[in-house]
Amino acid sequence: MSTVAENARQALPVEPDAGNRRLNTAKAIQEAIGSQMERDESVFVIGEDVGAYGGIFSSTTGLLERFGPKRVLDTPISESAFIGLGIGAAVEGMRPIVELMFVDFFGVCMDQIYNHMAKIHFESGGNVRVPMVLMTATGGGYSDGSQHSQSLWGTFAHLPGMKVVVPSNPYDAKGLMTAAIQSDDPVVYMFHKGVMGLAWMKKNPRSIAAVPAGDYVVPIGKAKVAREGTDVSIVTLSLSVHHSLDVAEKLAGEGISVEVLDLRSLVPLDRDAIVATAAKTGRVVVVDEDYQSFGLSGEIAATIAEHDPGLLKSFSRVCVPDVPIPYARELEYAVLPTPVRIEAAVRKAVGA
Amino acid sequence: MSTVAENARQALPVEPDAGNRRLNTAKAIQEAIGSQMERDESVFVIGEDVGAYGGIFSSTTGLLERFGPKRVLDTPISESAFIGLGIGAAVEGMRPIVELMFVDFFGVCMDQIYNHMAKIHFESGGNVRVPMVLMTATGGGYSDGSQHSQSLWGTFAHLPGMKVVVPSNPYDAKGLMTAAIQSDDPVVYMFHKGVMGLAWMKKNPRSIAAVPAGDYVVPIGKAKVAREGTDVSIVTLSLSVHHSLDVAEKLAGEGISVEVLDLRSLVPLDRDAIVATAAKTGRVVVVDEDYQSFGLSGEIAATIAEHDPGLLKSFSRVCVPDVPIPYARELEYAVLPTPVRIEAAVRKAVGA
Amino acid sequence: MTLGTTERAAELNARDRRALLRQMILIRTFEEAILREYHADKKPGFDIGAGKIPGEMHLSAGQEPVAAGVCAHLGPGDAVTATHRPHHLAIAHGMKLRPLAAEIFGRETGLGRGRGGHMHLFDPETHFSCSGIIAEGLPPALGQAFAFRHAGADNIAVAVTGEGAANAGAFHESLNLAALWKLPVVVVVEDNDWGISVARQSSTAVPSNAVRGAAYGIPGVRVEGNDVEAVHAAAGEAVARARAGGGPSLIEVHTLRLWGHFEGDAQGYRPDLADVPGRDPIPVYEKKLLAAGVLTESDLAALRTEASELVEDAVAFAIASPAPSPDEALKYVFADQTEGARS
Amino acid sequence: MTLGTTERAAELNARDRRALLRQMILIRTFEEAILREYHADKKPGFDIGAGKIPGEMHLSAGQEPVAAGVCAHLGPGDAVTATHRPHHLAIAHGMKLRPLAAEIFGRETGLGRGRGGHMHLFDPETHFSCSGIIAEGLPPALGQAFAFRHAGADNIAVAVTGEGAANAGAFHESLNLAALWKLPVVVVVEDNDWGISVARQSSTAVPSNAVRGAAYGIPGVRVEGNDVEAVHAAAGEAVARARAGGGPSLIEVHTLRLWGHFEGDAQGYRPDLADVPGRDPIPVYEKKLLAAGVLTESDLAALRTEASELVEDAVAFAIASPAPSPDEALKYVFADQTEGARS
Ligand SMILES: Cc1ncc(C[n+]2csc(CCOP(=O)(O)OP(=O)(O)O)c2C)c(N)n1
Ligand SMILES: Cc1ncc(C[n+]2csc(CCOP(=O)(O)OP(=O)(O)O)c2C)c(N)n1
Ligand SMILES: [Mg+2]
Ligand SMILES: [Mg+2]
Repeated sequence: MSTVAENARQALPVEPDAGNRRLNTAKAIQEAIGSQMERDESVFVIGEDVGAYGGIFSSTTGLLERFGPKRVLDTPISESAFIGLGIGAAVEGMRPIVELMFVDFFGVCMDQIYNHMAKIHFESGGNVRVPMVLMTATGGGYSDGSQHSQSLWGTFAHLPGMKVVVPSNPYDAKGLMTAAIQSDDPVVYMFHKGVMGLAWMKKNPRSIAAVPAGDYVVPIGKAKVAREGTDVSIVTLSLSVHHSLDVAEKLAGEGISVEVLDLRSLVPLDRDAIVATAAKTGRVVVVDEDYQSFGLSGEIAATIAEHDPGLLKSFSRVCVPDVPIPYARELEYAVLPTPVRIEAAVRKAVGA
Repeated sequence: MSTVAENARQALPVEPDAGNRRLNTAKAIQEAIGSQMERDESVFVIGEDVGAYGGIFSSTTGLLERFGPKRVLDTPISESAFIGLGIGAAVEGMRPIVELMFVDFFGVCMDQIYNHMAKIHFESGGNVRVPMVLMTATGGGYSDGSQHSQSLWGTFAHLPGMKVVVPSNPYDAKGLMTAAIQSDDPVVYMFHKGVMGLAWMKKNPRSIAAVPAGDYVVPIGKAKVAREGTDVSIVTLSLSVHHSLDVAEKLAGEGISVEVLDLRSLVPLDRDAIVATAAKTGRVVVVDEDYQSFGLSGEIAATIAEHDPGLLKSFSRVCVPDVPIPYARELEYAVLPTPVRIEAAVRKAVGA
Repeated sequence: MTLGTTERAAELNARDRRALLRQMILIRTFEEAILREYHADKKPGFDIGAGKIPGEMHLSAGQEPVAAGVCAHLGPGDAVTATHRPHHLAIAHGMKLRPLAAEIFGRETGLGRGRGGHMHLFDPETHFSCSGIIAEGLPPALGQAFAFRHAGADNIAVAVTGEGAANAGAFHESLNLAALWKLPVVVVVEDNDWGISVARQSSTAVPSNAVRGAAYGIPGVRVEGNDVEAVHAAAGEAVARARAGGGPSLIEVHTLRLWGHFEGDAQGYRPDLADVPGRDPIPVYEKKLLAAGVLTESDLAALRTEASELVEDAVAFAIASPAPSPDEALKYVFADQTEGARS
Repeated sequence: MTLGTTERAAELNARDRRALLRQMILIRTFEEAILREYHADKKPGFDIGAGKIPGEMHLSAGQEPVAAGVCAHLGPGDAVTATHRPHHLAIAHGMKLRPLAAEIFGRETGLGRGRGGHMHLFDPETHFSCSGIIAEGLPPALGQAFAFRHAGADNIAVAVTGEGAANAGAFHESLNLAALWKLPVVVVVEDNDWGISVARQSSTAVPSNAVRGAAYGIPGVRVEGNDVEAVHAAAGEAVARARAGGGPSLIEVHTLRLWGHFEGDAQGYRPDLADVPGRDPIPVYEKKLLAAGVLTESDLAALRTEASELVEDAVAFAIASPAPSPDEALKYVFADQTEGARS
């Protein structure tokens, strides 16, 4: 059952030209939220340190000043209570944006997320909608240890009823946040700390980029070919997109043509785009900062195998090898999907 | 990196002949726990209704009477607190068996499970062990609705640091429970309600079967070929093993030879066995009562593709199609991996 | 059902008292009908998944005083959030019996088109919801209250939970947040002495959850005796306080689980089993109103007949309704009807 | 460190008081050294992941009175569980400074061979542990207490957490279960007025967590003034009660976060910032002991010198220690060394 036809039925929103104005991802997110809060009185923001602090990773900077303490509220450290509060408000027609400070904390509040936020629409036979955004920070690379460095998008994507989006750059971050707020479904919005462009964290050069000033939507469920190539496909998302682009750039000099697919959404997953790139190159490397087994990387393999098990000449994975994220830098960078590991996998895939 | 060599290093425990004594799975579990409690004073059991009630699904029947209220304790409905209590006791050298009544409740206590139980050994650089068993009921098929019918083993298997076992029959249930209690690692022990052989629930005929009276271990991490075949492989686990065997039996009459692989453990996953059956038949149908995407079924595909992307002529999945488990029987049985769906998938795989 | 302006038990007039009894009788009649239908086709040898009504069934017989006494103060604009044991509250809050029954029977005409079932009743008309996960219904109730206040309405949210649930983390988090933000919420704990087989004293370190109000700086009261009028009085104060912007309250009612935890529960663990029928609150209240001259025997008969007609109509409606179509099993995952992660 | 038999502040003798001060100075000296090393190579432009000590760094300066006052009653057979801000408690509980420092520096000689880091310190010798997840350190502490009692020992478990954490579900569940099972546990809440940028009054519906003891039928006290001797007195009673089988207690100490929530926190949200240095508890206690004649200036200098030597030895040890080998990144997932799910 292809989604192409399905999606063709809806007119896809047009993504505007980016223009010249440059923002980091954090500002792009703030801008999307701010603009939607101006348009729609029912949008509000809650979470730990989202007010005066502006979000530990600056996702909400300036919103308290603009919209006041009735619409931007710091919460106690009570994730079940305040995520649930978001759910109840959404049920009554509001559009909450709730920040879970680190995705690693999902374990204290997952019941609200997966058994309530994600299921009420279904359980009610479609009579009750839960239009909310659960925004959360992911990823490692700065020695924050095993409880503050995880990606975990595979965990959310496995459980039905919530959309899951994972932007890699400022442009998509704004457009996906706008789409998430306007969606009538619960959307889990996962930003990697390393793509936010924070002053106090090593950033990739593309964490500051051109972003249109006006409102626009990046459609949920659409991947994007971040770089065209013909020899091998890297299927990836989030910060790993940039490592992959860097590797592609480097290998282009050696005549290895690497296609990079930025998934952007996990749910819905753009299976057509995955199959298309696999069909094009026949060699797939999945690069994923989440744990390797029982997650995204496997789903890519299954998607291709279901479509046509003869499509692939090579399949490999560069993920976190089923180990908690270690603290020591030497160990952490041994398990993260670094450019070094990605390059090695790509070379192996093309037999170079 | 093959595990065959790895495992060959350890002498594998010998699984004894089953003999003639017949037990249902629930009794097999009780027997394993009781026997280990007799051998080892540090083993104790806690959870909701594990005492006088004997476990909602009879996993602990009779233990309170045998071992008294100091070793078999009913808990308040405070899963984080009592699972954490198990962790702390394990850290101090005890061997707790903690029951989470339904796996569906993981959302209220997952932090203890995945950020503590599963990570302390690693975070401590191997200095602290957490030898505990987290036992929980899974699965649907009796209209218990979206919050009491899930399988969710993919969720646990995705997160590193805990072993995950999923027995399908009384013999394995006893041997895996014994192995789990004796393991120095945390083991999540997931029994499907439908394999327990409960008087008040429709049971599959193999939920009562021969079980040796003495202690024995079924090794964690070893799959089992439940039925040999040559045309197509069903890779499956838990209750679905029985549906698959039934389908295999039926199709054998038509000359379709179906191999059924019972995974028994998800972590560690017996990748050699998966590759072996895929290599043998070239046609794989994964049957999994967990949600389809981003879980076990994908991991099977990736395992095979990594090994040799040319191995397969066909790959398909019979899982819960990313929808909350519906209440109404007509709907629930439309999304469960029923024999009807399995048979259709197998026929399609062999082009029959 | 909204009673008159009287808030205190002492002032309840005859009409109000009859309304309370009527509500309790309606609930009991409903639960008895579900009991009958549930067991009707599960014989011989109880099979939980078999029959017209499959699955776990948690009935509320004995706990009618809570539902009747609390919901008497509410209108359909107020929210009620219940648990795995929700029927009494759904009915008392005014949910239509037909879609309620149809959902319990898993029919397409049910509140959730048969997707939810008896632990997952969502009624936008009465802002009713419930959850099968212990204490996890409370947090969403806070959000409903938040939305009501945001809209400038004086509606409130009532969250009901068992005494077992009062030891779950979400209970604590919700009470603290409700108190901190002074949300218009009333939390009602139904203490029926048991959480499945675990007696209250084996789950709860204190004899009364009322004392837990102090942990949040909010009023906490315990109503003894499973007395609908006492519940009504306590709830009246709490509801009025919440509506007036005075913030949340905690009410614990000592009530009674007249039947098993779920159907099929033989209750072997329950030492008080022999006494239980004698503590049924409905005959007690009937006698009281008869004695007080508020009600005649024929009034009572009329109430029963009316309840029976309403309930049997709903059950017949449910039974006559179509089952959901398996072809639509993947519908309603998302509002925009994309089909789950597979799309 | 175990003081003599005196339990009450009034009875603290000179030696005990000097020991308390010594402990506080040792902790502060350690935190200052980590502060120095942490920032040493993160310039120009603070980069959290750079330098010899990368990652988040939560230092405990200002909270020494809690650690010193509580741990004075404990021996190495007792368990202490701390949070993301654990150094003061680790040191006061007697953890060796070298493996502690080495873990903070992420070295192979660290407590966790560099796998854990500063929020994940596990020391079997002193039964010390911590967790970076708010309030989730409490439940395992209950299990340690359970195991001690099972073994017939009179050891206890002390679980320490912030005032922000007292609003998390695990706090409530743990206190109820500890009280219900009368576990030998002391729960200590460090109220430093802030949970990151959120002031206590914006997180907690009551001014004192001491009142929350009543919700579990256990004693609850609040110690004001960040006074080590008052902490010592309150902890003495609670520890003695736990050891004697009297069950858990709750102690809240009003303490001080002298520095930012983590290093790099500019604390723009903090109105009391100017006052903070003046509230440092260590000079206050030094002056008190000097004035009381318990200590001379030269004793004080000696304490500082000794602390400095111990700390610099540990830091030098850490810096000289090897980093873990990337080849061993997959080790220690499982006790039997199978390599994760991939094996
Ligand atoms: C988080 C969670 N844990 C356990 C259960 C299983 N369970 C269902 S009802 C119940 C007992 C509830 O007791 P109580 O809150 O007193 O409500 P009652 O059934 O007495 O109305 C339990 C343990 C659950 N549904 N959710
Ligand atoms: C469950 C969870 N939620 C949020 C956080 C992020 N976080 C880390 S420290 C902190 C504030 C803690 O405040 P408090 O308990 O008062 O301790 P303090 O930092 O003041 O010592 C927060 C919100 C976390 N680690 N875990
Ligand atoms: Mg109860
Ligand atoms: Mg604090």
